[in-house]
Amino acid sequence: MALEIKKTFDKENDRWVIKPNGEIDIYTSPEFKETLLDLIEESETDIVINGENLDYIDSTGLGVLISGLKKLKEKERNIIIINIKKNINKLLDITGLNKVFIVKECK
Amino acid sequence: MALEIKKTFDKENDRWVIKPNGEIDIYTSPEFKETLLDLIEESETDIVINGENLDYIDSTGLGVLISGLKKLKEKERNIIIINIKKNINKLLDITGLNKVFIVKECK
Amino acid sequence: MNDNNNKDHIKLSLPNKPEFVSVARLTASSIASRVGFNIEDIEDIKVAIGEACTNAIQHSSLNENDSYEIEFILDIDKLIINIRDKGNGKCKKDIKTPNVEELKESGLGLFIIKTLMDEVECISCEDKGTEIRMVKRIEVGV
Amino acid sequence: MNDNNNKDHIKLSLPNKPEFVSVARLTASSIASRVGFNIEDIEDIKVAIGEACTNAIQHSSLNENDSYEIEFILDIDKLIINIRDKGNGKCKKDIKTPNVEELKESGLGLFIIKTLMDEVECISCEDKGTEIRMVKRIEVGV
Ligand SMILES: Nc1ncnc2c1ncn2[C@@H]1O[C@H](COP(=O)(O)OP(=O)(O)O)[C@@H](O)[C@H]1O
Ligand SMILES: Nc1ncnc2c1ncn2[C@@H]1O[C@H](COP(=O)(O)OP(=O)(O)O)[C@@H](O)[C@H]1O
Repeated sequence: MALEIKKTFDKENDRWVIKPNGEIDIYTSPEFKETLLDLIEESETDIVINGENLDYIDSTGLGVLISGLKKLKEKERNIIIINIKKNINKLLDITGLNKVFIVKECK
Repeated sequence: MALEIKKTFDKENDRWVIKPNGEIDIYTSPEFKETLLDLIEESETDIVINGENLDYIDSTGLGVLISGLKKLKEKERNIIIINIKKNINKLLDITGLNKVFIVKECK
Repeated sequence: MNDNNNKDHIKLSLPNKPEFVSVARLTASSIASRVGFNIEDIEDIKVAIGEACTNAIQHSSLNENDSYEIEFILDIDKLIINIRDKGNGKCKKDIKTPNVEELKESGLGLFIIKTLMDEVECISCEDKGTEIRMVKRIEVGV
Repeated sequence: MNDNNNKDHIKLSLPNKPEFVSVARLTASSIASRVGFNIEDIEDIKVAIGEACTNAIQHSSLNENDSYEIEFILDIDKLIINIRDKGNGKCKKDIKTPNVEELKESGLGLFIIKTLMDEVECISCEDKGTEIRMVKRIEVGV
């Protein structure tokens, strides 16, 4: 599998954590979109993307994050990105998306 | 670099050890051939191939080992292959070369 | 393009299907590594190729049985990559910096390529398809 | 080959140069992994492709500016790979088990392919070149 997605609820901080494992690209982003948007639909919390095991993301994957954020903003909630790898941080940086999402604890 | 080759003299056992690091294929086997045949030319000992860091070998690489063995046999010496990886052991097995070289300590 | 005659050419043709974009990325990485790029440049090339292939699939014919072609031209001091599709999409001449604050889900691809590569051009030719041409220079001393 | 029309085709064209055989191996690995082969089968396919490319380079025109082509045909239950060169070499019809005790340095390539793949054929066509055609079946339940 090119992408596996884990969802867990972080009770301590009262928020959902999504941990994608592998690559988010044109092939796998529909699956990522479904998981993210379903979760946003159901929940009222901030959503954390734990990028620890995310090796690659392309513009379609970034587009999914953006559409998720748009929905979350309506609820005055946010997407918090943690533990991302250097190559992905570079992408957030050059697109300016690091100012749109909350990006923390870069590796 | 696709291939790096280390040569060391094993005093304890009085023999040369060659440790190829990377891949031996049609591109890198000329270099491997030069190293092996030069060493055989100069020395009178058995030669050990330590396959610990050898990821891949193709028929041109096996051909180099065979030509080395041919030269060593004239001196009544041998090629001893140690620590090879499973995929390379499979090749020695299917070609029958595991009966021609001395293959030891497979991983 | 007469001066490309003596350069090494590698061509890869892939079906218009999302599942094979990863093959393009891996092939590009292995070519870039063979040519002598450093790890960061290899990653840049991989990302740029991924975006260009994604565009070829998304903005071209949408016919899954069609294919698109990637050509790698290996020059002494640079790698030239052309991605050609058979669609009838129209590429814009200038690549704008996206305003991500607007939270638009699309429009990042060409900009990402532009940032990571030394040159990009997107040329659409009516009826014949679109070609994205990009260049990455090999740093001296690598 | 009309029945190949609906199958996914991937083509890779490489210069007749030893340094690019590793690109063929990596591309083949990534296709095989995308198609769903297990790790051992992927390794077998990689080795077989490597041998076929080596033959295309060694036994064909020897003109470094020429190229050879690898075609991957993705069928439901198998991967078909054709490696075509433009040389004037002659392939033997039958692939013999090498007698390695004789310490001959060559003659292992086709035998290795035969052992690792489910089918191999080497067809030389005078003036047109040689085609090595090999098939690896996907195990049920993988
Ligand atoms: N291969 C292509 N064929 C046709 N049009 C293209 C192609 N690539 C890009 N374009 C055009 O350029 C625009 C910008 O592309 P891009 O920056 O990748 O963003 P996106 O693909 O998300 O729209 C596309 O919306 C499309 O109109
Ligand atoms: N692509 C090819 N073009 C022409 N002849 C070939 C080709 N591949 C194989 N052959 C012929 O088949 C023989 C056996 O090939 P192989 O088993 O790979 O051993 P080797 O290449 O070491 O001779 C070669 O010596 C050559 O005569």
